[in-house]
Amino acid sequence: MSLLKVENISKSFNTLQVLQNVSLEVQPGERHVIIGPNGAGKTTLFNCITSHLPINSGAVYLEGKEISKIPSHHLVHLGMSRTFQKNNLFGNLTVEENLHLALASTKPYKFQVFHALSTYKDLRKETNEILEQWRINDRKDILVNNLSYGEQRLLEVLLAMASKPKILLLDEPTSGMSPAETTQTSEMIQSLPRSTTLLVIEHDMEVVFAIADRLTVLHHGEVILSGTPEEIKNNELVKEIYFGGGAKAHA
Amino acid sequence: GGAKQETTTSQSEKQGTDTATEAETIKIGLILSTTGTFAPLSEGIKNGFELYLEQHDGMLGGKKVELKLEDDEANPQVALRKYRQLVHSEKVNFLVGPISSAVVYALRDEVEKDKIVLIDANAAGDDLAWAKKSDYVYRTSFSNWQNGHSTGAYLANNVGKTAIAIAPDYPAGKEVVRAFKAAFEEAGGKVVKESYPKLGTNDFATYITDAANTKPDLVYAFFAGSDGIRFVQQYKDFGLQGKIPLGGSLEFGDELIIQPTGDATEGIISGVVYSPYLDNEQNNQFVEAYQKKYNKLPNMFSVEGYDSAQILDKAITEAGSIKSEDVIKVLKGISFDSPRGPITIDPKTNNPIQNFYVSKNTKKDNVIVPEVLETVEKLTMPETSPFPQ
Amino acid sequence: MSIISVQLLTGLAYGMLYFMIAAGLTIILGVMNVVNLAHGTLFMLGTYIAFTFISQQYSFWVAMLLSVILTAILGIIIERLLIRRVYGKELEQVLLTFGLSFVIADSVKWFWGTEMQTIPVPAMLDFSISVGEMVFPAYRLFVVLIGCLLATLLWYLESKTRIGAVIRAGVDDRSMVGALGINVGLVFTGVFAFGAALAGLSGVLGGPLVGMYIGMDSEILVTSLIVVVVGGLGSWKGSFIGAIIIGLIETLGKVWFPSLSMLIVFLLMMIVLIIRPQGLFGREVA
Amino acid sequence: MLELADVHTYYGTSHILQGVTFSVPSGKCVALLGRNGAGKSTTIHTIAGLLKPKKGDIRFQDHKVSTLPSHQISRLGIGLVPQGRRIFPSLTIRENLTMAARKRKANDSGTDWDIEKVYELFPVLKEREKNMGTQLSGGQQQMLAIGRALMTNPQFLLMDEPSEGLAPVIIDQVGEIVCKLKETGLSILMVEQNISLACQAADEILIMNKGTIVWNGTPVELLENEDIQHKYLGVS
Amino acid sequence: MKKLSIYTVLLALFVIIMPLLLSDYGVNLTAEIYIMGIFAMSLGLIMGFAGLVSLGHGAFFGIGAYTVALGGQYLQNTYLLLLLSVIICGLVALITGAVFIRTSKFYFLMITLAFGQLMFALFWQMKDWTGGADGMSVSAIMNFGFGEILTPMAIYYVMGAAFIGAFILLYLYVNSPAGKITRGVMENESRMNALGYNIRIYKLLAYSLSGALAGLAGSLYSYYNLYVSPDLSGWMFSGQVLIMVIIGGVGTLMGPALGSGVFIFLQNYISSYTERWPLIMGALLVILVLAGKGGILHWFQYLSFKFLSRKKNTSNSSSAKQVEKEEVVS
Ligand SMILES: Nc1ncnc2c1ncn2[C@@H]1O[C@H](COP(=O)(O)OP(=O)(O)OP(=O)(O)O)[C@@H](O)[C@H]1O
Ligand SMILES: Nc1ncnc2c1ncn2[C@@H]1O[C@H](COP(=O)(O)OP(=O)(O)OP(=O)(O)O)[C@@H](O)[C@H]1O
Ligand SMILES: [Mg+2]
Ligand SMILES: [Mg+2]
Repeated sequence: MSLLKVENISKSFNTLQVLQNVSLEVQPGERHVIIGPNGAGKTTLFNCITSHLPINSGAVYLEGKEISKIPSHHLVHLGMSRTFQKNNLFGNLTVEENLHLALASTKPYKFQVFHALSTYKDLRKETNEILEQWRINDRKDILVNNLSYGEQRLLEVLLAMASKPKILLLDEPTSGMSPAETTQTSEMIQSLPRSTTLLVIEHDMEVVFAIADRLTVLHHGEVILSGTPEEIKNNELVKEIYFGGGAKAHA
Repeated sequence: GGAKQETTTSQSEKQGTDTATEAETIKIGLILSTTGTFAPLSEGIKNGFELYLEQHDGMLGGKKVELKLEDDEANPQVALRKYRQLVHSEKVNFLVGPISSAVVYALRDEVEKDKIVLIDANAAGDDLAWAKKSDYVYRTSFSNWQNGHSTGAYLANNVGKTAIAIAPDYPAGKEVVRAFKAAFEEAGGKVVKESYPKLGTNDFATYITDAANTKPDLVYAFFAGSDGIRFVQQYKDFGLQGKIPLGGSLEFGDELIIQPTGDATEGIISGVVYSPYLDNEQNNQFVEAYQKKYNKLPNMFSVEGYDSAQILDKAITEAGSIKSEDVIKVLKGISFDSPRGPITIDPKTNNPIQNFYVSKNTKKDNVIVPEVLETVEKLTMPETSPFPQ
Repeated sequence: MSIISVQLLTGLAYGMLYFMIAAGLTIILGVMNVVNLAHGTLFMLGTYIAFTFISQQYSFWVAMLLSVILTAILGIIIERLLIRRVYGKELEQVLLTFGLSFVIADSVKWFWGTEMQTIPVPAMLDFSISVGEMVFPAYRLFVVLIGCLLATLLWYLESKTRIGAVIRAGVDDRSMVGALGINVGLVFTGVFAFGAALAGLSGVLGGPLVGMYIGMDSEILVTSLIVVVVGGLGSWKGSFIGAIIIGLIETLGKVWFPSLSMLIVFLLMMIVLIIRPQGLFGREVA
Repeated sequence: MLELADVHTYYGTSHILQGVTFSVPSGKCVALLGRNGAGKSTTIHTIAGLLKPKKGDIRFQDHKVSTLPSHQISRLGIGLVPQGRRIFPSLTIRENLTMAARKRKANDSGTDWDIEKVYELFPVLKEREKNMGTQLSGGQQQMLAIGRALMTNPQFLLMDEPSEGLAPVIIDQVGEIVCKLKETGLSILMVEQNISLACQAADEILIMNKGTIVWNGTPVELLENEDIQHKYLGVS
Repeated sequence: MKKLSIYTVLLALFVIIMPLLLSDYGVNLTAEIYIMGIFAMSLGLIMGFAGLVSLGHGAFFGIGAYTVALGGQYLQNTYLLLLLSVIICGLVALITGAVFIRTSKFYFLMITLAFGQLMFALFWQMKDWTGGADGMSVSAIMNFGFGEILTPMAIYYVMGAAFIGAFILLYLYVNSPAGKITRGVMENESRMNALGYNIRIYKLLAYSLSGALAGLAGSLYSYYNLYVSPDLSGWMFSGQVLIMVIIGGVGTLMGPALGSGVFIFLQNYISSYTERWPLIMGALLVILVLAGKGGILHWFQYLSFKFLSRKKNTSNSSSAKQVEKEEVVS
């Protein structure tokens, strides 16, 4: 059974039809990348999957269970987590506090009102693990507002991963990152255990082809093609509407 | 529990009076509402009080007076805090005060406990003379009952038998109207309708046009301050002035409303206790002195302040002491001559027995003057509330 | 004229007055994101200044003009010296403008004393129109007229000039607007002065209706805040409709629910916000 | 045309730009590369007047701009495409463009940008002109940001990561636009992460690290120098 | 935990020592400041830690106060009365909050204002029970089972203890997971939602807690003042507390309490010396804002931060920042 199944969903803003009968299946463990021109509806698709936007018709299933009407915050507990295209962080809190908040959402003590948060050892340990793993230990006490854009981008991804989701939706995780960070992030994404299924939107072709098992191309709100990287790379239509002359498609 | 509370507080209180008797001066706390809509009233009282002091070399009962002015913001909670400061920290000997009835009720329990004499210079709540009467509180102004009662008979006998009554929706409004209604109906009139707009209403057009429609013989209104000004103005604007006679509480015959609204007040019949045009020796002197000092005509509140000083002066002199216990013995039934006429404090209610002058605002030499039509001599409050609770 | 039409007209006149006051507030609040709690005192100041000139035998119109100019100048001073430092800091704005309203209100009391006064209706409008048995003062119709003129002016400024977009952009991202070559500081000063001038203007026009007394500032402030919220922040059109609704409800409420007169506007606001949390015409919060 | 001499900029107490010196000749495009947090955006902001340098001198044509407020700098003819787009959310797309509009100075001869020209460049903006700015997709917003800067008819354009979030085909287009703009006489300082775009569009490349310029050269030199690419850009 | 014990001991010392330095009246006023301090802290909680600015918090204060005033006519047990106020206020906050938190920012401010006025009007118009506008005397007497508490000194200690208790409670809450999460909700709702939190529950939790605490303050006030009137729920009073919170420092726990102390003290003393007190108070507020460090507690933090960093100039900036951050809760 597929882990995530999107069945014929449509979405419009007033008169503007943004998604039309989009269907998509993601198998457990798969790394699925969505590409498509700007304004194709990729971010909107994410928003529909994660209930951030109500869909007009169709349905979304997670492990066979329909989730289209489940409120977005609850989906995290069903194992779905996401990042945002535009950074969406706690700017006035430190990096460490950001991670605390991200980690605590799946903890049983999140409604606890008497014990200090700092007394929970597991939280501290997990935070430190993340800080170490990403070598940002020295940044942990800095207010997020004072980080550079690329650093914030990384944190965006880390927050979404903190809940150890079954499926992680990443919206342009490397946009705004320098080649160095991009490589690092791309490697990090690849090194994620296969227990985390990935659905990624990305415009950086290097990253796309480095991580993708399967690709789906979205254009004008419709799926025009879904297939292996090879199939996509050699498709003339995709070349024309997306890669642009194919110059860098093979990077 | 009340008894216990008294014993515990009276100790610190005793200390206070002891030190005060030794001193040459007496301290008087003036609790007024100097900010907000009551500011003009407070200013009148303060001016009157200070004028009396100035005329008597700053002394009452032969002792130098130190005045402490506090602003209660017309809020009983604030007033209590100020009260504590005046009584427990400043250790004042007497209190003169508040504008608002809610404040006087809040202070009433405290002065009982602390045994401090409070001269009520304005707050007109009826219950202060009845259920909430206190041996330590004496009113020098007038009560809502007196205010409403004063014109009732005259209006029924001379103006008309049917009336609409309008007053703001707060205790004073209701108390004045009920007193008016009782007096008016006793004299054979009938109040056909009562309306209570909210306090601070901008627009009375609804009520005024309604009155125009109902066509009573007269309209009776009680409004103070800016509400009163707007009411009078709009009564004219909507064409009722001169069409349906307007009778009202004493505020409508007072300088505070007449001066800003001018011609619009012409023709209103009200039962005033005071007007600067009253012709008696006391008043002539008072008006002259007041005008000299403040460069304007005194109003009813100035007289209230003036009389509050006067009553204290007299009581202390007669008691020969500033101990509360001695002073209250004298205060009961004390009489003095006020610019508004002779005054006696009724020992049954601690409320002044005084003349009310039913007058009509008339234009004379381009100024509006309340012209006395009839004097209601020595109007006394009933000893207990005539109204069912 | 029947009773009900007189009441409707009265409600409308008050609605227009509320609109004029609220327009200044909503422009400053919704558009510049500044909670100006001193707006009520500027209104008060408008009345007092006009009164002073009128009692010096200036005509109503001259007094009105002078009052508007002076409040606008005060607005400029306030923006330049004070408000400028607290853009974007909402709570500090509250504290600052609250403090300011204390200072202004007390200075007014100091300077003008505590006496209550009224501003006389200008002679040319001092008559009443009577139809049948009912009478309606002409001055109130004049207030309605001015309110409509103001609405037209605002509509013109918003849709026919760039200024509306510039101001809104300035709220979204002030420094970016600067980087596009627009002197945001100047624009904001102008807007604040305009808002203050509107307060002054409505103070003068409201004088003959509400009078002039210590404490008028806070009463007016609360009502106009309610108008702004019911209409929806930042939308003068909302304030226009909101003000008319509140004017009418206040007037008609006296007839229909006399016992609720104390809280009818608060109830109205509460109901509106429960049904539409962003006010009648407010933009949906994203 | 634009010259920076020993510019130092701080955020509070942290010293970000530590003596930046470079210049952009008239009609050329210079690309500024560097890792995240190197101080590229800070440089752009300092030039645009959004940050004030503590020390150093920035000259644009004959004017010393380091002390001017940002709106005056913009009026001298410096346009800004900021990082993260910074579209005004409460304005429609059309308003986003028109509010920035300014006439070209009479004495210079570039193309006169107006809303029609911008729409021609990015037709999708015209389709959606009544929508609010933030209702656009990420890439569309980037186009809007570029269009908005053009509306001020600048002689000099600061572009902070213009290709961020754009599809490859559009990135190519941006490269072409940059070249076209250069032809009309515009000078450009571009911060880029996309090395191939930078090398395609720029005449000169600067590499920044920890607040200083550590390398400069032509695109060809950079492409040949794997060491530099690896050391400062992290290209493996 | 260690920090909390230190703060508690310091506060307790303060409460014990103050009467030695103050006159009778000073003690009395300080007791009132403790009550207002609890009230201000309750508002400070939702303002500084949940981002909900209310202009109708007096509603809860009033409900608490009237619960004791009215309930005291039938019930003697102080514990029961206090508990009743707290529960009623908590419930009312829970129910109204569920509706109110749908609105945001300024709209929230105004809808709470309306709610406050509603309570005000209710107390005003239920004349038969509440005495209406004239207010009512409170007949209940505090008794915790050790005899009636009547002397000003005893009342002072009760209020002091209540104040410390409220502080401990809030300290625990603010540092607990739920408290931190609420803070996160204030910072960024949409992200918290995406992280899997039900943001409404946290807002509601903070609002109810705050309402209950405000109710406690109100009921204590009833015992202290022995007189209540509708003004306790009026917008003027709610506005004053709001000002106290901002003066003291939003986003801190003790700040609001400090703010209430300073405000009440200043208002009392300036107004005794001059009739121009609104002008002076207003000017002080303006100056505080222009000084630009936020509230009074922020000033303390700023100064002690300066002092500390001068003393140990070896410490690098990140650890200095740490100091600053930790102090925020105190
Ligand atoms: N809230 C909204 N209201 C109206 N239109 C919207 C809204 N959000 C998105 N759109 C439109 O829907 C279309 C799809 O947008 P979406 O953000 O999904 O694109 P995308 O594929 O993520 O593009 P990009 O790669 O540029 O991020 C775009 O044309 C956009 O303008
Ligand atoms: N507002 C701020 N306050 C304090 N420090 C800041 C602030 N903004 C940025 N910084 C710091 O300044 C340094 C340079 O930031 P800048 O934004 O210029 O980097 P950048 O080169 O543009 O990086 P990126 O490629 O990620 O956009 C970073 O270390 C960052 O942490
Ligand atoms: Mg997108
Ligand atoms: Mg940058």
